[in-house]
Amino acid sequence: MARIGVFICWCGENISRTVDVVKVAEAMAGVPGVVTSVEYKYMCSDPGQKIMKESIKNDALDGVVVALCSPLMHEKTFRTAAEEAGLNPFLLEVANIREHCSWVHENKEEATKKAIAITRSTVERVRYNLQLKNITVPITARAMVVGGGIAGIQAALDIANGGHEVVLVERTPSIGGHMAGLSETFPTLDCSQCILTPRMVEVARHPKIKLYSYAEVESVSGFVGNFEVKIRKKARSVDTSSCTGCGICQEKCPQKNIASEFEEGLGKRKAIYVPFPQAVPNKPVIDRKHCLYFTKGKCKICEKVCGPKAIRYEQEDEIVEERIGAIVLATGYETLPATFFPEYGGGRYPDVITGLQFERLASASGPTSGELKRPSDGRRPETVVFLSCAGSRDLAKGISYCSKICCMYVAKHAMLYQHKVHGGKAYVFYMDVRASGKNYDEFVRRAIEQDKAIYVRGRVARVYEKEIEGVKKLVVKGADTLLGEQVEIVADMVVLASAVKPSVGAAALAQKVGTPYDQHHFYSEAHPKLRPVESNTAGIFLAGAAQAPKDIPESVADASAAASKVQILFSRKEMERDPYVSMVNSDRCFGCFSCEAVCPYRAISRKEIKNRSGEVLKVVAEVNAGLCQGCGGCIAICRAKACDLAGYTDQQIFSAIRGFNTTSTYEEEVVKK
Amino acid sequence: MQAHPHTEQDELKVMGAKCYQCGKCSAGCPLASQMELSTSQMMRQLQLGNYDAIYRSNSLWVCVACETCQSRCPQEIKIVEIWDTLRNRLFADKKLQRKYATKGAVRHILLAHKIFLSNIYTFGRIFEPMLAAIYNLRSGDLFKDASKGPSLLVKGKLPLLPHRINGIKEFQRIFKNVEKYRAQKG
Amino acid sequence: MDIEKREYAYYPGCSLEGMAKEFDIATKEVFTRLGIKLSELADWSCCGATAAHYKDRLLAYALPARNLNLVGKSGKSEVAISCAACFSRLKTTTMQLEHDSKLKAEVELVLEEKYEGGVKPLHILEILMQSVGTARLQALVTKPLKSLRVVSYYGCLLVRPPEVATFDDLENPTSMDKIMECMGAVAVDWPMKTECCGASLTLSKSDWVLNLVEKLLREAKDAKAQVIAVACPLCQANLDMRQIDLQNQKRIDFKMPVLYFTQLMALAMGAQKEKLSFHRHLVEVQSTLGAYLNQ
Amino acid sequence: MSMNMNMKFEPKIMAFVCQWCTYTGADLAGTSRMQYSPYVKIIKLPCTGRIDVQFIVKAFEEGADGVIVSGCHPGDCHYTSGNYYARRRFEMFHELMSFVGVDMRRIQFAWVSAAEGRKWAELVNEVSKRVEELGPFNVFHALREQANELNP
Amino acid sequence: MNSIHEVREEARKLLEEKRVGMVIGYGKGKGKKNYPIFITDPQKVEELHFESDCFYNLAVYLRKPEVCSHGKLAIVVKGCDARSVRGLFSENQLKSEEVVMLELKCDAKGIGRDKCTTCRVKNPLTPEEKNPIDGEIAKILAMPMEERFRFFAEEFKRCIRCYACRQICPHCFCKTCIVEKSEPQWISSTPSPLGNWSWNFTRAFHLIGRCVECGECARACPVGIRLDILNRYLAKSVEEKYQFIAGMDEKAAPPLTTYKQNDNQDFIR
Repeated sequence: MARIGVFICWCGENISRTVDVVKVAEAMAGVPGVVTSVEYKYMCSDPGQKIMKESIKNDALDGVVVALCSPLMHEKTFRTAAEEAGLNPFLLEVANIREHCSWVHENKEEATKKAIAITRSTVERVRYNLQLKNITVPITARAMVVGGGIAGIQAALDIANGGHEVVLVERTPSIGGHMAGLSETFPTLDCSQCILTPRMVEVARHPKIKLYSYAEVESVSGFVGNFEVKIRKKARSVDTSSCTGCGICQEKCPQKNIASEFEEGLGKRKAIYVPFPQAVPNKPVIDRKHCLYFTKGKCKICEKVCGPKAIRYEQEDEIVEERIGAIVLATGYETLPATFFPEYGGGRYPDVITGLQFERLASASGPTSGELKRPSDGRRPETVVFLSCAGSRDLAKGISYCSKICCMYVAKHAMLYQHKVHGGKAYVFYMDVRASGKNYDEFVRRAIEQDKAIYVRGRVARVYEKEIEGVKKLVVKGADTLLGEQVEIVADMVVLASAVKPSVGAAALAQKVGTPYDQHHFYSEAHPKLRPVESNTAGIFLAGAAQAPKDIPESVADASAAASKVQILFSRKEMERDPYVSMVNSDRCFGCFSCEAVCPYRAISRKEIKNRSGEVLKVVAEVNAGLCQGCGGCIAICRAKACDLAGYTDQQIFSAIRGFNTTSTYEEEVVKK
Repeated sequence: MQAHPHTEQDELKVMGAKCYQCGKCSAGCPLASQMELSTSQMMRQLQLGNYDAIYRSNSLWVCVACETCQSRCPQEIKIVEIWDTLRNRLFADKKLQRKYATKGAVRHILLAHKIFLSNIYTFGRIFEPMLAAIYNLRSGDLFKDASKGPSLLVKGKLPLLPHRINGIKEFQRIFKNVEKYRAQKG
Repeated sequence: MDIEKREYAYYPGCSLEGMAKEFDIATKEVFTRLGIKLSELADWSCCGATAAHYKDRLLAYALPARNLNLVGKSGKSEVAISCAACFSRLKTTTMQLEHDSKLKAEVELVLEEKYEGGVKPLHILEILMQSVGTARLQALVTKPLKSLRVVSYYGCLLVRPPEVATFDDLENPTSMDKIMECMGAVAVDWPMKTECCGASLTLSKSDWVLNLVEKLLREAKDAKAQVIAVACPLCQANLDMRQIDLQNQKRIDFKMPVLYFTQLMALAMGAQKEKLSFHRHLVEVQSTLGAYLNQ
Repeated sequence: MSMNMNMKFEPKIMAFVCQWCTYTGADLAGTSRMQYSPYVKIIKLPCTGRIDVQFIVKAFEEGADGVIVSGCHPGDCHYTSGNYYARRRFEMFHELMSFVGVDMRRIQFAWVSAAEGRKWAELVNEVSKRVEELGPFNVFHALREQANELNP
Repeated sequence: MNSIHEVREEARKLLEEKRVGMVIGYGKGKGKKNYPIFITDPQKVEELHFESDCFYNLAVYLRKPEVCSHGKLAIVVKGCDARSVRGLFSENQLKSEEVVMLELKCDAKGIGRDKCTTCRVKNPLTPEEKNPIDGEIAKILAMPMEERFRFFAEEFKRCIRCYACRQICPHCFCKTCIVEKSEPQWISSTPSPLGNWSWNFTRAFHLIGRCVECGECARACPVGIRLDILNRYLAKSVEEKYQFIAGMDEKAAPPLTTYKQNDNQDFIR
C-alpha cells in the first residue's frame, strides 16, 4: 500500500480565494493510500517546506503531491526539499491548482471541484512514479571547433586557454576567415588584420590546439561527451612538415592568372599559393584544377625550385579520426554574389561590386594597395553609390531576414571612401538604418554629418551603364521616398551591401552532426533567448554567423560563450542529466524500428539478441540514454508498447486519466458541504 | 495634418500590408513624374484604407500597367492586381466616377479606355481610325494628332473600312454577361 | 517534330490589321521562308488589351479565353502571336484559369461555353529562338545587315511579369539581339531595352508619351544606333509616330527608323521591297536601309 | 453513469498537452487571470509526439465527453519534429474516429504556443461550450454500462 | 510468372539446388478446397496448385517458427500477398535475401470476395488504377454519425476475442500484443462492449499504412465482423493523404513514421 502525502498551498489568497483548500485537503485525506493531507498558507516558505519534510520522515511517505502553483515555478524547490528529507525527488509531483485553476475560475464551488480533480489525478499518477536517478555520461574533455574565422579562432583559444585540447578544422588553406580580408572595422576603424593576425599566430603556436587547415569534417558519430569524428585532410600536394614557407614555389609558378578567392576575384594568384601573406599555416597548397602539372602533365617547376623538397604531387586525401567531447560549429557566412542582382547589372558591369570586394579595394594589403580604383579601368571613382539591403529583407530573392551587419559597414565604407577620395561623393540608399550597438549610431551619424555621405531613403530600381564623355558611368535609378521623388545618380561605382547567408555546406555539415537548421540553413539554437549558443543536440554548440548574421564583436562574444559552455561540460568527468529517457523492453520489442524512424536524436540503435552459441535470435531497439532527450515519440509509435518513458510512463498517464474519473461521491459531498 | 484613420480590414489592405515602403516601385516607374502619388505612396494610403486619397490622385490612370514595379517588388506584392481591382471598382461605379473622374487627365484617360472598349464591342476588333476620331470628338481635343491623320492615310497605315467579326453577337454577349453577372453580385 | 513541317495557329491581333500591317506581312514572310505555316485563327477577336483589365477583371480573362477556345477548336495546341500585348493577355489568361477554378467558372459562365484549356500561347520571338534556333535562322540570311547598328527594344510585356513572359531574362533580355546578330547586324547593347514607352497613354496623354519616347530615342542615338528593332505595335507606333511630334513641337529630329524585327529579318533574308513596306513608316527608312535593299 | 436530470450537465473534458508550449500557454492564461470554463483538465506530457491515441480512447472509456490535444505550432517543437509526427497520427485518428461514428466535435486538436494564453482560454471555452451543447457522450458511455451488466 | 507450371519448375530448381529449404504454396484437397501446403521435397512440387479461389494470404506463414526453421523460403504470392511480403521487408521482419517470391497473376474473379472487387494488384508487380470507393465504404459514409457509431458498436459487440483476425494477419506480428499488456492494461482483454470497441478500434489504428487489404481478417472472423471495411477505408485515406500504398515499395517510409512540413492540418485549430 502506498503512503502518499498531499500538501496543499493557500498561496496567501491566490489559491484560497477561489479554491476551498480545506475541502481539498479533506477530500484527499479520504483517498486510499493517502496517509496525510494538509494545507498551509505558504507551502513554499521555509515553515511550509518543513511541514512536508517532517511528514516525509515521520509518516514514511513514498509519494508526495504538492498542490500549488505551476511546476515551472516550484517543482525544483520541492523536489530538492524532498531529497533533503530522504525521499527520491522523482517521487514528488506538482498539482497545478493556481495557474490552471484558482486564477482562471471565479466560481468557488467549481474551482474547488476542479482543484480536487487535479490533485486526485496527480495522486493517482504519483502512485506509479519510479525512483529515478539522474543519468551520468562520461566526458572526453576534448573539443572540436569547425571553422577558422574569428569565431572559431576565439572559441578554440578560449577552450585551449582553459586547459583543454582543441581540434580546429578549417576548410580553406588558412584560418582567418572573412575578417582577414576586411580593411578597417567599425565602429573604431582599427585595422582588421592588425587585431586578427596576432590571434591567428596564437592559434598556430598554442600547444593545446591541433589545427587541420584545408580539411573538412567527414562524419560524426556518437553523442555528447563521446563523439567519434572523421576529418578529411584534403591533399595539399605539399608536405607541411618539411615546407619552410619560403614562398619560392609561388614566386616561380608560371600559372598566374587565377582569380584569388581571398581578393574576392579582384586580384590574381598562382596555382601553388598561400592565400595571403599572413596565412596560418604559412604553407602553400597546389590548386590542382589550375596546376599545369595536374592539367597538362608537365611543368613541375615548384618541385624543382623547392629547397627542402616538400612538393608531393602524389599526395592523397587522408582521413584522420578524433575522439571529441564537444563540438563548436563556427562555419560563418558568405554573401550573395553580384550576379544575383541582374537589375543592378551585377556580373555585367565590373564596377558594380559587393561590400566584401570593396573591403579588398580599401584594404592596404589589397590588390590596389588600398587606393580606391575602379575594377574596370583603374580610375578613381568620383561618385560612389552604396546600396544597402541588397537581397536582404527581399522575399523575391528568397531572403526575408535583415543581414544586420550591412548598415554599419556601409557607413564605414562611406567614411573610408571619403577618407581616400577627398571631395568624392558618397550616396547611400537605405530602407532603415539599423545601428543598434555600442557607439554604432554615433558612427553612422559621423558618416552623415562629418563625412558628408548623402543618405537617401529608398531602394534602387535599376542600375545601367552609360558612356558619358568617353567614360563608362553607372546610372542609378532610385527613389527618395521622403521626398516622394525619383532620383537619378550618375556614379562611377556601385557597391552592393549584399545579403549575408550561411556558408555553402552548412546544411550538409549540420546533417552530419545531426543538428537542426532553419530554412535559410542557419543553425538553430536550442532556445532563442535562453540558450543562444547551444544547439538542440547535446554537446553541439554554435558560434558566430553560422547561427545568424553577426558582426565581429557578437561573433567573438558568441564564441566565448560557446567556449564557456564547452568548459562547463568539461568541468566534470561525467555529465549529469534528467532521467527522462526512453527505455526498451527487449522482450516485447519485435524490431519494426518505427521508433528509430521517428527519433529526432538518432538515439535508437539496433541490438542483436543472441543465444549462447552466438546465433542472432532477434534484433531489437536500444536507447542510447546519452542521446535521448525524452520526447517520447518512440513510445507513441510503438504498437507493442515495448518502450516507455521514465517520468512519463504509460502507467503514470493511465492512472492520471483514471484519476480524473475517480472523483468519488465522498469527494462530491465534501464539496457540497 | 491628416489623422490616420483606422479603417476596416479588407482584402486589398491585406495585400498591401506587406509593403514596407522601400520605394523600389516608385524608383523604377516610367511615369512617376506624372503621378500625383507615387506607387509607394499609393501603397501607404492603401495600408491606411484611405481610398479617397487614392481615387483623388491621378496615379491609377497614369499607370499603364507596364509591370515594372511588380516585377521588382522585393515583397512580391501584386501591385498591378491591386490597382486593377481599384480601377475595376471605379469603372463599375458611376458615383465614384462622378466624384473622381470628371476632370483633367483622369477624365481623358478614362474616356480613352471607354472608347477603346466600345470600339471593340462594336466590331469585335479595334478599328483604329474610328477610335482616334471619336476620342478627339468626345475629349474636345478635335485636332489632336489630326496633322498625322492624312499622312497616316497616305501611308496606308489606317484602313478605310472597318472589319466586323462574324461572331459579333456572341462576342457582345460576353460583355453583356459580365455586366449581368456583376449586377447580380451587386 | 521537325520544325520545318510545323504549323501554328496564328493570332495577329487588331493592330496587325491596321497600323501595324507591315509587322504582319513581314512576320508571315519570315515564317514562310522558314517553312513554318501560320494559319490565322478564324474569326479571332480583340484580346481586350489594357482597357479590359482596367474595366473588369472578368472581362479581361473572358476575351482572351474566347480566342483560346477558338485555337482549341481549330485542332491546334499552340498559338503564335506577334503583338507583345496580345501575347501577354492570352498567356496570363491560360495561367490564371489553370489554377483559379473560381475564376474559370466565372469565365465559363460569361462565355456561355466551357473553357477547354491546354492551349499554349507563344510569342513569335519565343518560337524563333527556342523552336527554330539561331543556326537555322542564320542559314537563311542572304543579304546580311553588315555593320548595321541595331538596338533591340523589348518594351514591357515581352519580359514582364516574369512568371508570364518566361522566355527571356527580365532585366537583360537578349533574344532579339541574338536574332539581329544572326542577321549580320551589330546588336548594340543599350540601357533602355525594357523601359516603358508610355503605351496606351498615347491616345489620351500624348505629351507624356512624348517625354518617354524622347528619352528612349536619345539613348538609342547615344548608343550610335541606326535603327530600333521592336516587337510590339504600340511601341512601334509611339517611337515612330511621336518623332514627328518631336520635330514639330521640340524641333528635335532623331531620324531614327523604328522597324519590326521581322522586317529586318525579312530584309536580311532577301525579301522583296513590297514585303517590307518601308513606305508605311513615318520616319523615313530608305536612306538608312536602302543600301541593304539594293545589294 | 447516472445523471440526475435536474443537475446541470458538467462536461468532462480531458486535455493532453505538451509541457513546452501549451502547458506554459495555459500557465500564461493563469498569470494573466483570464477567466474560462472549468471543465477542462490537463494532463502534461513532454511533447505531442508522446501522445498515444490510446490516451484519448482511454479518456472516453473513463467517462470523458470531450478531449483536447494541443502542443507547439509546427516548426516550434522543442524536439524539432514531435508535433509533425503527431499531426499525421492525429489526422489518421481523426479519419478512423469519424469513420466509426465518433462525432469529431468532441475532439479538438490545436496548436497553442507558450505565448498564446488567450488562445488557450478561447479554446477551452469553445470546446466546453460545444461539448455542453452536444451533451454527454451517451452512445459511447452506454458501452461501458453494458459492459458492467455483462461483468458485474 | 505466367503459369503454375513455371512456378513448379522454379520451385523444383530452388529446392534441388538447396537455395531454399521450403516452398510455401497452395494445394488442392479432395473437397476441391484450396489450402496451404509446405513443400521441402523437390519431388512433390507437382502438388503446387493455383486457381482463382486461392484466398489465403500465405505471407503469414513466413514468420511462423516451424516454417522459419527451414532456412530460406520460397513463397507463391498473388498480388495482395506480395504486398504483404514487401511490407514485412520494410518493417524489418524479413530479409529480402531470405525470401524468394514466386509471383502469379490472379484474375480475382473466381474468389468473388469483396476484397477482390477493388483489387489493384491482380498482377503482383504492376499496380493498377486508384482504389475506387467501394459500395460498403460508401454505405457507411452515407450514414449519419450516430448511426455509424451504432453500426460499428453492434459489429464489435459480437466480438468474442478469439483473436483469429490477429492470427491470420501477416502484419499483426507483435510477439505480445498490446491487449496482452498489463500495467497498464490499455484494453480490457475480456469480451465486453467497451473493451471490444477499443480493441477493434486499436487494431484498425495499428494497421494504418500497413494493411494490404487482403481481407483475411474478415474471412477468419467466426462471428463475421466486417473488419475489412475499416481497414480498406484507412488504406484509401492513407493513399489520398500521403500517396502511400502499403507494400508497394519496400523502401518507402510507412506514413506514420515520416512527415512533410506542409502536411494537412485543416483539422487543427
